[in-house]
Amino acid sequence: MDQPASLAIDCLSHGFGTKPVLHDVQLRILRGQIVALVGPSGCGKSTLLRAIVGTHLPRQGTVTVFSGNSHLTGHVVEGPGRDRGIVYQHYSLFPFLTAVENVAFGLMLDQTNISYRLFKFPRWLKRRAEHLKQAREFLDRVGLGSAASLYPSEMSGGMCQRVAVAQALIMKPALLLLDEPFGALDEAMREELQRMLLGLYQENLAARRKGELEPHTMFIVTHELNEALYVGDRVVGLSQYWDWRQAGHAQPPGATVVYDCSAPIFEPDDTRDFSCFAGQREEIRDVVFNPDSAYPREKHLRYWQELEQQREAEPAP
Amino acid sequence: MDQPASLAIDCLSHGFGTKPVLHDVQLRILRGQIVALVGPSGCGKSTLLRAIVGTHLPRQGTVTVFSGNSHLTGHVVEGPGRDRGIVYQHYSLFPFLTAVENVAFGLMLDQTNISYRLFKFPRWLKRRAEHLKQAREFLDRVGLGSAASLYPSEMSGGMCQRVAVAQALIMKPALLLLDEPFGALDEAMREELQRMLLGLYQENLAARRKGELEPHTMFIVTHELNEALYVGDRVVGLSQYWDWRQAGHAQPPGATVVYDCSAPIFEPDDTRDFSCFAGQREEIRDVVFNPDSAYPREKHLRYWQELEQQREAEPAP
Amino acid sequence: MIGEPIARVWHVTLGIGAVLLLLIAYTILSMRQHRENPDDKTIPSWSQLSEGVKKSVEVNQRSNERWVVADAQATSLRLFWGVFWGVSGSLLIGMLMGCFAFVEAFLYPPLAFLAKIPPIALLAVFFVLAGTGETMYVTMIAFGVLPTLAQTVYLAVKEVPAELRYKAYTLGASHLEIIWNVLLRHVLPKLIDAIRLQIGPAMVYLIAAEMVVGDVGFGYRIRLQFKLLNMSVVYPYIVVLGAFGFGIDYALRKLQAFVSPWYAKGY
Amino acid sequence: MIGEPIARVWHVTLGIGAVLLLLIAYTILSMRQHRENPDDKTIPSWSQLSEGVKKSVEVNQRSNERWVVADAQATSLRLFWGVFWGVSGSLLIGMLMGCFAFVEAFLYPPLAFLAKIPPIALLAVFFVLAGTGETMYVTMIAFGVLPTLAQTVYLAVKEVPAELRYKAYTLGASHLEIIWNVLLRHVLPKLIDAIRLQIGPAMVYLIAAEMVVGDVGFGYRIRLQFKLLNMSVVYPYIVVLGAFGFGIDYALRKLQAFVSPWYAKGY
Amino acid sequence: PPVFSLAWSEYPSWSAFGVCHETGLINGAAGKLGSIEEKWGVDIELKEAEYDPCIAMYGAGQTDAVCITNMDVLNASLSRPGVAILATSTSYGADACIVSSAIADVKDLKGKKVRGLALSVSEYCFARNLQILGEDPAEYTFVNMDPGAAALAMQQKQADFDAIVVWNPFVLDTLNQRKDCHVLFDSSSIPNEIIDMVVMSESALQKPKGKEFASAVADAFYALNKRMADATTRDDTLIALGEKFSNLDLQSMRKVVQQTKFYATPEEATKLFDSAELKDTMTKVVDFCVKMEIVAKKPVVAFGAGATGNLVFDPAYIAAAAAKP
Ligand SMILES: Nc1ncnc2c1ncn2[C@@H]1O[C@H](COP(=O)(O)OP(=O)(O)OP(=O)(O)O)[C@@H](O)[C@H]1O
Ligand SMILES: Nc1ncnc2c1ncn2[C@@H]1O[C@H](COP(=O)(O)OP(=O)(O)OP(=O)(O)O)[C@@H](O)[C@H]1O
Ligand SMILES: [Mg+2]
Ligand SMILES: [Mg+2]
Repeated sequence: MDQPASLAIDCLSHGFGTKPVLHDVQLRILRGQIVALVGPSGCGKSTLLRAIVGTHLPRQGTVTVFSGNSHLTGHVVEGPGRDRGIVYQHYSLFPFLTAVENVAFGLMLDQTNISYRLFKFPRWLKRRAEHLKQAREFLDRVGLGSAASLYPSEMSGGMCQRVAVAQALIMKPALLLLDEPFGALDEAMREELQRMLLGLYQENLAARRKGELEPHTMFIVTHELNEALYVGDRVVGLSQYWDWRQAGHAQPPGATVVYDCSAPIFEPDDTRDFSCFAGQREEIRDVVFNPDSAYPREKHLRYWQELEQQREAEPAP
Repeated sequence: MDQPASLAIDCLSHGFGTKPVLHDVQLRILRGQIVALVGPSGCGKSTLLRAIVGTHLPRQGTVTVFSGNSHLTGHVVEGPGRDRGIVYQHYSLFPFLTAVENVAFGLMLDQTNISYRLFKFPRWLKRRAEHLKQAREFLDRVGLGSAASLYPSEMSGGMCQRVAVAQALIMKPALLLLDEPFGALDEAMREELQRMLLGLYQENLAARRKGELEPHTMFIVTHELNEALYVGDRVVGLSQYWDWRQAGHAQPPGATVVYDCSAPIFEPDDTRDFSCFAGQREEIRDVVFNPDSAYPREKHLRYWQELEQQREAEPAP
Repeated sequence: MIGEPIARVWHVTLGIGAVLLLLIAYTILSMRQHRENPDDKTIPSWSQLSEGVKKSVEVNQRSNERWVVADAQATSLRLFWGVFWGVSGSLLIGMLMGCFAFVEAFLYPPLAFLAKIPPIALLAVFFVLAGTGETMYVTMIAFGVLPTLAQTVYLAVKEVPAELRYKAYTLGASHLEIIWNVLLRHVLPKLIDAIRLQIGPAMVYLIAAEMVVGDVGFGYRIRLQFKLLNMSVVYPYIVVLGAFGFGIDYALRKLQAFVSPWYAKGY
Repeated sequence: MIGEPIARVWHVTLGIGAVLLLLIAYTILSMRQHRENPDDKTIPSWSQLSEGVKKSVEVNQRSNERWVVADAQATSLRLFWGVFWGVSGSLLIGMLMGCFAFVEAFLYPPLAFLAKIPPIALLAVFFVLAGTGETMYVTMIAFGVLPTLAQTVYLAVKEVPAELRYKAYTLGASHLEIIWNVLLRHVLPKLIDAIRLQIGPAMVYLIAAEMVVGDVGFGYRIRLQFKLLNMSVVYPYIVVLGAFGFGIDYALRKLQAFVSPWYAKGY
Repeated sequence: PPVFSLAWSEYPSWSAFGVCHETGLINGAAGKLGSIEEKWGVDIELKEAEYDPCIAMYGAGQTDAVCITNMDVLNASLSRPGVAILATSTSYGADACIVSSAIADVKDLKGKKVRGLALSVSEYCFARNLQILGEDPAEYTFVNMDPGAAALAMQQKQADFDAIVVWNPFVLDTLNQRKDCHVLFDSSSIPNEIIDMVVMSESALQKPKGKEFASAVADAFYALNKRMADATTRDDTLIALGEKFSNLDLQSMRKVVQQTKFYATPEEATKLFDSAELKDTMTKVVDFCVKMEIVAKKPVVAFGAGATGNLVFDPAYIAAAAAKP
């Protein structure tokens, strides 16, 4: 079974002023993957994500998103749009809406417009009730059924982030982007939310087994290696530390993808034993985070070979 | 060598409204110790600390602090005072003073008064220069010599906390209290500050070897067990979960000390291998944090016995 | 220790005590003044004051109205419409400025300058340019409160984190929905806060205008009675004005809690 | 997309454009008015305006003064002393209220009420109580700005985290040092912010009072020239007033940056 | 019917229009008619304001007619030529210089501040009286202050307050409150020089029904004067006049009306308009205004029907009112 692509980033470069930030980034994400993006602080992870959301368009190169359900069609990103969901670290919710209203907000914006809501008020009310019901189901899925009528200011940071995930999930985006979504939370809360994401990945696997399209594709920026390896099924490393002199640049040209490998897959109830990926962690530290690392940038991009090997190993269905 | 006491808490009880929080807390801290206080969230750790600082006086019982340098004399706490330093989690610095001014602030308040500063201005200027010099030395000790002229809003949370520690240390308090001092910081920053505290403990050991009075006595509230065991040479557990029915109470009487044991001692450069205290961690989890735990409260107070044994094992100097 | 709280009962007692003390001080002042000059009207005695109050609330034979009722009606209507148009205008302008950088660049300099001119000095301009009918009061209040309110709205829009706008776009919002469903919701409570602060100035313009033109309204009555040195009417009117301000403030706070419950919860 | 920024050069161009547009609109308005009535003085032509400006800045033969200089001097002195005493008083009262709960309980109710009365209505009371000399201006401004400023100081003191007070005590501070070295330092920049906001109202009281009892000062001149319908003097005076307000605001911002550099750094 | 507006401020002979409204002779609201309005087929809109804004309103064209003195109208008439359609009263003691007991003679005023509204009839009255007494006004200091505030300050015996020039009711009020004060001189020495009148703009007069409006105003004024002459309504009308004007009792109001001498009949007013004395007065007033820089240039004052100028005294409308009972 060939997984269709969900995102394609081609030759993307970006910078602020005269300072280059991203250099010739190439990345392809397949439907159903949970890709974790790691990199040194300030290397441009958020910038890359913003380019995908479409709020800060790249200087060069394109971002193509493939959406639609049965036949995925691609379109080049030119601004933020309905097909990509985003969960930020802060500002995760609209402060003037309760939890359930926050989750239902997207349904409202997407399915109705202002004139409908104003001039077909009775019909809108009915529709609204459906939306809220659906939103409540999603809240239940992230374990917040009882907090439906709380405002963001009345919830803890962890609750807010969970609501934000529900808010994004309900829209069934072709691609869900998360920018350090759990960065501001404490350890226990992080663990819980990480397990939640693993649960979504299990839904993907279940769908794949049934031969359906996977419902969730995610791209997660994180600065915690453990989190990346635990949650992601693939880890991508973005770094400004690579052998750019070799590549013919006189000045550092900016960060690019220097690491791309699959990561171990956990189930939500597995014990969180991080020792199993100690080796990979050290490798990433060395390749991505070490300022003195000077590997050619292709050297650790092993993901597609790994995928080949894995497919060969798997028996045909 | 008999260590003199630095703090004695006797039969201390406290509550808010009709809700009891602390019940009959007994605790004695010796000069030169770094005692970590752990306990479930909301059990009253901060309340206990406030009682020691003197900002929230207990309903019953007394807090006695022993200060002075060669002959320690005790006095009952009736309000915040010069002999106890405090480092809070937030609000750690005076926002209107630069780092070095923050550190020198205590010297100014303690050694001079307003009329001196106003009416003996030239003399005060000289004195001020000395203070700032001393403060700069302390900033160097916490590794912030280069940040001396930054305002708190210009520093990261970790830098602020380090300045706050310097600000407290410069006063050479008989007892330094820290209320979740690193709670808001990220992992790397935490580690660094923990190592800094271990460095202070080494100063204590050096002083003891020379037969001098130990310069630093600390009482650290934390909610991280690893931190408590790593930084503290003794761990005290405060908990509302204990066998109070056995003790004749009809209602839960509040939290009390249910755990008191020594902890392994690390040097700043030791590798942070937490596996060595996995057993103790599990024990604390069970005794202090488990809502169903119903041990008599004396059961896990082993510190004084341990101290005895240790002394017996040690050869007389 | 500094900052130590005291019991609630003390709070109430001392508050009442303060008011009582003020009243007693006034009484003494008035008595002293009357000992010097029994006909004094500048610091009226309590009996004079009650005369004044009676005069204000009883039906006046000549005009067949209760002064205070007629004045309150006229003043509050003027205030309402003035503030209404001022708020509408500032909402429009502030929103446009917050949303579109070129409108901002265009309107900010004149607004900033206008906001700095003491409106009382503009009275003259308004007489000359806007006539002296009811529309003058309304225009004056509207123009008086507009610069500050528009700036508030504009800043409030600017304060909305860009991330929230972006997110709304990813949820399928149109430009208009961003304005209506995101920005406006954000701005509303702050606008109400700003209106609360602007009620004071609005009253000042209105009272000042009523003092020089007009034949009904709080300002008119205070000016007239002051000219007649009937301080026994002026003082009660001032108290009524204070209560009026309090009432509006209270109503606006309630309104805010109603339209933006999230705001009160310490966002 | 909503909220998209534009280039700096556009900002400047549009800002200048707005001012130019205003001037052009004025010119057209004035020309139309003068076509109807060549002697019109309500919307003076540019030549009339320059006449007016000349009149204001040249030495006046009758009084042997330059109007605008004499007026600016008088008004700014009155403003300065009024604000000075108002600030001093409010600092004292606000500090006491913030530090001592019983003072707070005692003074809060009267202050809250006073803050709600449109000060212009109190003009009458001030004439009666403070006479009509220079002291009246000062008292009026001082009392006018006091309630709001005192409330600001009080709230600013309350906002200081208790932890900082506690910590200062553990560092050996006396009660007085807490007030002087901790609370005051905290309050200062907020007080300056509040003063910036109160300059407007203070100007309003002052101008209003000068209109009634002054024989020099901006308010006096504007009223007199308004009565003579010399709008060619009134308009330039209003622009000067705006510039005056701007200048004071700018000076206060500089002062704030100087005495509380930490505040500007985004505390 | 077409609407014409008349701006008035509280003053005995001008409050007459307010009383006309109260008694139903005219209805001051636009769109409503009183009996006199119906008679002339015009709609009179009354605009009440302080005196200063009345002047400005007229000068800015915000009102068609205004109650104003012969002195204050000069400046406004430069930009808006007007016709004096009605003389209502003259100050005959209503403007007075009140001094404390420290001052016995005019010469004592030298070096002291005399307070009153600058560039107004108060200052005119002051200067004219000094002239009559053979003094040079340049040697005296006249300081601006609102007459209400000045009277109040005087009554409170504020320091450095020895002399004020104010008009009624402040004159009577101050004298009532401070028995130790006395009048040094007043406007009775210059009768028919300070004239309270109604001026209508030239352009408004040319509008359809403009002349009827002018006549209606005069008619209403005389109708009210009849009520004052009638013994049965006299006191009530006086009280009504005083209502807004002052707190003075009936007795004092009688005195006020005496000091503010009404031109109660058309004959009296016509006589004034036709007199040579008026021309002389206006020359004095214009000269005063020029000297005080109240006017930028000399306004042309003309007399009689059909004359042209910045200010025309035209008795035609008084006559028209008298002719149509
Ligand atoms: N608006 C901006 N203007 C100028 N430079 C910027 C801007 N935003 C980001 N940068 C710079 O671009 C680089 C990449 O920033 P970015 O936020 O993408 O890094 P990051 O990898 O997300 O870092 P972090 O892990 O700290 O979030 C940084 O060096 C930053 O200083
Ligand atoms: N000012 C107060 N008024 C009423 N109850 C309070 C007050 N302060 C604390 N409490 C209650 O007292 C109990 C103990 O609070 P305390 O802050 O000491 O707990 P803690 O152990 O420090 O918790 P945490 O780990 O969350 O900081 C809690 O149940 C809290 O709800
Ligand atoms: Mg980032
Ligand atoms: Mg705590």
